[in-house]
Amino acid sequence: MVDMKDPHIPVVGVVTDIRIDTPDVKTFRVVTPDGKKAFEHKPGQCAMLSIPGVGEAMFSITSSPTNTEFMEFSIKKCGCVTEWLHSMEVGQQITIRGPYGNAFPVDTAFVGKDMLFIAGGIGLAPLRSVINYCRHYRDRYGKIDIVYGSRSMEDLVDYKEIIEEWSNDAGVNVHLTIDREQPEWTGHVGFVPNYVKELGFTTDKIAILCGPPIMIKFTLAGLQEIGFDKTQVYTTMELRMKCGVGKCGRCNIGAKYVCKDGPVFRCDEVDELPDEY
Amino acid sequence: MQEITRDVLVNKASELMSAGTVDRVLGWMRGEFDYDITPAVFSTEEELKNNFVWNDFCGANFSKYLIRETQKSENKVLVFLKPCDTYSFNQLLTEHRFDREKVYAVGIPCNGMVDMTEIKKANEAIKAIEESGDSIVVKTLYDGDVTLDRADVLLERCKNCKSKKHVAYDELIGDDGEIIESARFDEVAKLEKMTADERYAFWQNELSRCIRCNACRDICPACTCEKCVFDNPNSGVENKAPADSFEEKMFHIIRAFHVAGRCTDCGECSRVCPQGIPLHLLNRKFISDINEFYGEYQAGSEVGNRAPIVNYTTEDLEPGEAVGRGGIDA
Amino acid sequence: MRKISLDKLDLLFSEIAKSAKLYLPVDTDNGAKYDVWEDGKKLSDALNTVRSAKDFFFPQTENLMDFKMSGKNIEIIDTRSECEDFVVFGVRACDVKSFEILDRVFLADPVDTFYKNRREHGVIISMACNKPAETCFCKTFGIDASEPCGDIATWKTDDALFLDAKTEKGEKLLSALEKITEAAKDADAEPQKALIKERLARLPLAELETSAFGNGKTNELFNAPEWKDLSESCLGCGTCTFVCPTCQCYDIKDFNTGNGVKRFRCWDSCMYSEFTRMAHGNNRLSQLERFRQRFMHKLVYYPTNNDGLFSCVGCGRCINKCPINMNIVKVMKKLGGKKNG
Amino acid sequence: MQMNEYKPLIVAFCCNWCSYAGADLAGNNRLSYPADVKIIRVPCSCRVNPMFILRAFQKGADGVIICGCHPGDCHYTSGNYYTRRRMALLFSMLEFLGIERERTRVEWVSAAEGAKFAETMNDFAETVAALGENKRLEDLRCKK
Repeated sequence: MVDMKDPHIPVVGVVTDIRIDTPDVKTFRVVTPDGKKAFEHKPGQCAMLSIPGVGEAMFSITSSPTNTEFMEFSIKKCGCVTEWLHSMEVGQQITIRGPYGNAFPVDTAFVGKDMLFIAGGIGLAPLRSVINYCRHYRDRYGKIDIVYGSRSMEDLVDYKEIIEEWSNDAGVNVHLTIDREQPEWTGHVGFVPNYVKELGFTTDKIAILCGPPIMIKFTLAGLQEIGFDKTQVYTTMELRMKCGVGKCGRCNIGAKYVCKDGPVFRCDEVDELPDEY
Repeated sequence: MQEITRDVLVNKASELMSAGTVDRVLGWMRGEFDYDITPAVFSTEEELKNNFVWNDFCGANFSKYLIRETQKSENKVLVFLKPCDTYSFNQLLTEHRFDREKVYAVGIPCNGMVDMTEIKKANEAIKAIEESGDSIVVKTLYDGDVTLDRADVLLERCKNCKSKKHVAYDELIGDDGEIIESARFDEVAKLEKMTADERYAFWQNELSRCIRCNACRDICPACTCEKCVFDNPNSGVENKAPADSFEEKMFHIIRAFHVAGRCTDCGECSRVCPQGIPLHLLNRKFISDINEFYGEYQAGSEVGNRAPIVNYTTEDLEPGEAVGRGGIDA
Repeated sequence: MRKISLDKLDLLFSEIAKSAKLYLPVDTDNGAKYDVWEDGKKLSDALNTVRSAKDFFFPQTENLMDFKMSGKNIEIIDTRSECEDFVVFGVRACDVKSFEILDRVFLADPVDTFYKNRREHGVIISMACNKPAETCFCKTFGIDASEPCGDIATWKTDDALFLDAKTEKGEKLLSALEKITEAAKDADAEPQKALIKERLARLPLAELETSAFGNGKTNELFNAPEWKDLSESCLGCGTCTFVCPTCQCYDIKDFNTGNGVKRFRCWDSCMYSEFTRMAHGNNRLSQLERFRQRFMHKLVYYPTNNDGLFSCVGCGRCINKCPINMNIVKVMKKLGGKKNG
Repeated sequence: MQMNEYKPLIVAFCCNWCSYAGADLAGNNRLSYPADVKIIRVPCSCRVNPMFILRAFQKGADGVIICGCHPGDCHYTSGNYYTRRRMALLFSMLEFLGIERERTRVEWVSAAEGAKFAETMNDFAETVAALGENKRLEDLRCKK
């Protein structure tokens, strides 16, 4: 029995790079002590990071599975674990276990489709792995549109990557927006749900939503207004997860366990769940 | 039988409800059996008529429910208070925990409540329980009827009842009683006379059963913090389970300390403990120490009293003098 | 089937205890509890133990692993060790059923090795309930207290104990006991079974039934107005969850000992206000939501995910222990439509 | 004290305005007291929550002493009076639970009483040493 691997026991990870994205978001690069990726994952899956003595917390893996060298996590400072993570230096060891949850159906339902990614704030983190996966296998998917908004310019996560890489890809359109005017900002100003409606997308796309609940609510309504069906819209709820292995009894919405049946849900599936999110 | 029957209380409640004095009633609701009575809010006379009970198992102290209940509406709520409940009622008022104007308190006399755990210790599979004078007749499913002396199966707090006198009410049903010179500190004194080793062994045995269900805290009318230190993940002591025997002790010492001077000795903590730990002894130790060190004090006897632990005199005894007193082994 | 006369129970226990640690219910001042058998310990006559038998496989706290930290480095120390064999005697039918319910959680992929370790090393000797109590409603969940499962089932009559092996593990143990037990015919235990069956049928809660609950009833029951009244007086303590043989929610916490970190698991309760508190907020803010979660989990969510199996075994502990006497029976009666009314 | 002798770990909560300065004075005057006395500075003796004391025992302390201003001399007028009541009740409770009463103490030490500070610590350390290791309020997980 004791030679079996237990899902609660993590492995050691080393933080090899820390990038400051915004005033409260940092992106951490993690590998095992011998320099490898800790485990393979699929786009949309999560991993449990922990600092012994502080606690464990679940994070979306922001790097794409196609990255064979390391994993990345974009983490916003909002609790004890994240606070600790933000205070660490390169070379610090942490523990990591996973991957947890289902993934976006990038190899099935999404194939051959035009993709519309809509994110707000730190909500870009779970989508980044999908976006980069789609960019890696560019020929499998149609046009890619990315609508991304944040409070201010400084709060746009992965701004450098968006401008330098995503915007330059053929067939990838990036639409950025910030909530309030800023002197040095020349792009769009306004909230994401309105911007999506203004942009007026064709309805033959798959839409993937991630952001604050209020943004999701209004964007979903907006998408439906312009003709999207709920079966075309996906979202992720990894915020609710705790143990990751479907046992601790916290993350369920009705009979669905977010850590096993989710975190990725199609919006029509969400409708069938009781109103508890 | 209780002097006051259920019907008297139901009629009183219906009367106050139809007169518009109150629009709901905090009372005891009938359960599946004779003894599993739940505190409930009754808002119609119909509900009262069907489900209200008043019998030997109405131990629940409603004072704490008033905090939540008075926040729900601008209208008055009727609450039935047994004498011991009125002390908690006053203590909560002293601490400004609810609005007195939103409560209509009816004092009811009490002959002591029966401890179901005590009955079940010797009798399992109980069909019905009937009161007959000073006796309780337990009708069992397989072993016939068993007659018990009512005085033997009272809740501990009722065996050592400290007061039959109501210290707060808007209206009183029946006659008021007197404050009783009870033997409630005898058990504390007995423990004090033991050697330190014996006391340690006693508490080690009792507290080791704790499962940290928090029932003692959650039922306690003195534990009304919006957020308890033991629930706060940032407190460093948010221990959900007794992972070590130290944590059981810490929880119970700190809990008793936090209510010291405010505990009215209502005994609810011991009544609800699923593991039968005599938690009231910890509270009574503090009460008896306070009485001895700083003068007689009964929390809740009057609204507005200043609790001894938030008070001082320049002549107080030194902590070094506090130990080893009154029969404690020297 | 084997049998042994009651006056030789001590012999039976000492024989079992030769090969494995033996636990059995013994009486204490505060009701029956499982204890290690040693010479002189008497089997309790109580219907059931105050705490459930789940502790044997899912203890209230257990250490999962240790960490040693030095500078920026972390060492993970796997503290697991192979569990010693043990035997639990006198487990009632309801508690035996609870193991099946826990199995489906802990042994589901990914397997919880801490649980599995103990589960594999434990032998369960069940015992039929001669005197089921008024708070028993195991029948509601398809459990027959006259035919308990487990590795070995036993029946106690006025003068003898009948033993019947139900699994391979049980057969192995029972055959090791052959020299102190005598052969018996299945029919010999029949009168006792019949007596129990007849008693079970006459229990006050015998008619309680589950048709209003189970797979697919989520949306129907979730917004039922009855939850408000039912949860009104709930204190939000964890008594019901901790005495419940099937409640298995847990928390994982770290404890800094000053010379390392211990990561341990402990029982948690969905009734606690902080239960679902995460960095982003709390999913279930009101006691109504938390109360509903507990009963919906037992009566709807669990069966939905587990082929209709309910995660209540009708042991009645919550009826006995709830500080305010609210319990699953009252919930079922209130929500269960006319049939249970 | 001999080298191989058991040395108790003492936690001393010292008021910033008096005993902490008293400890300083003891140091300046080269008065010796056991090195195993760990001083924790608090703004006032009444800052010491009963939980602090229990947690000190949990993490391995064998004795806990609280030092504050003499009654009447509190920097905040009345803090030490509250300390006096709280600790009287707490110590009595610890004794009630069978925990050796000599393991806890309150002393009033002013900023000028460097000698008293050293003396108090020596005496307390000796008393605790005589009791031996703290077993009754220990947390087994914190033992090496």
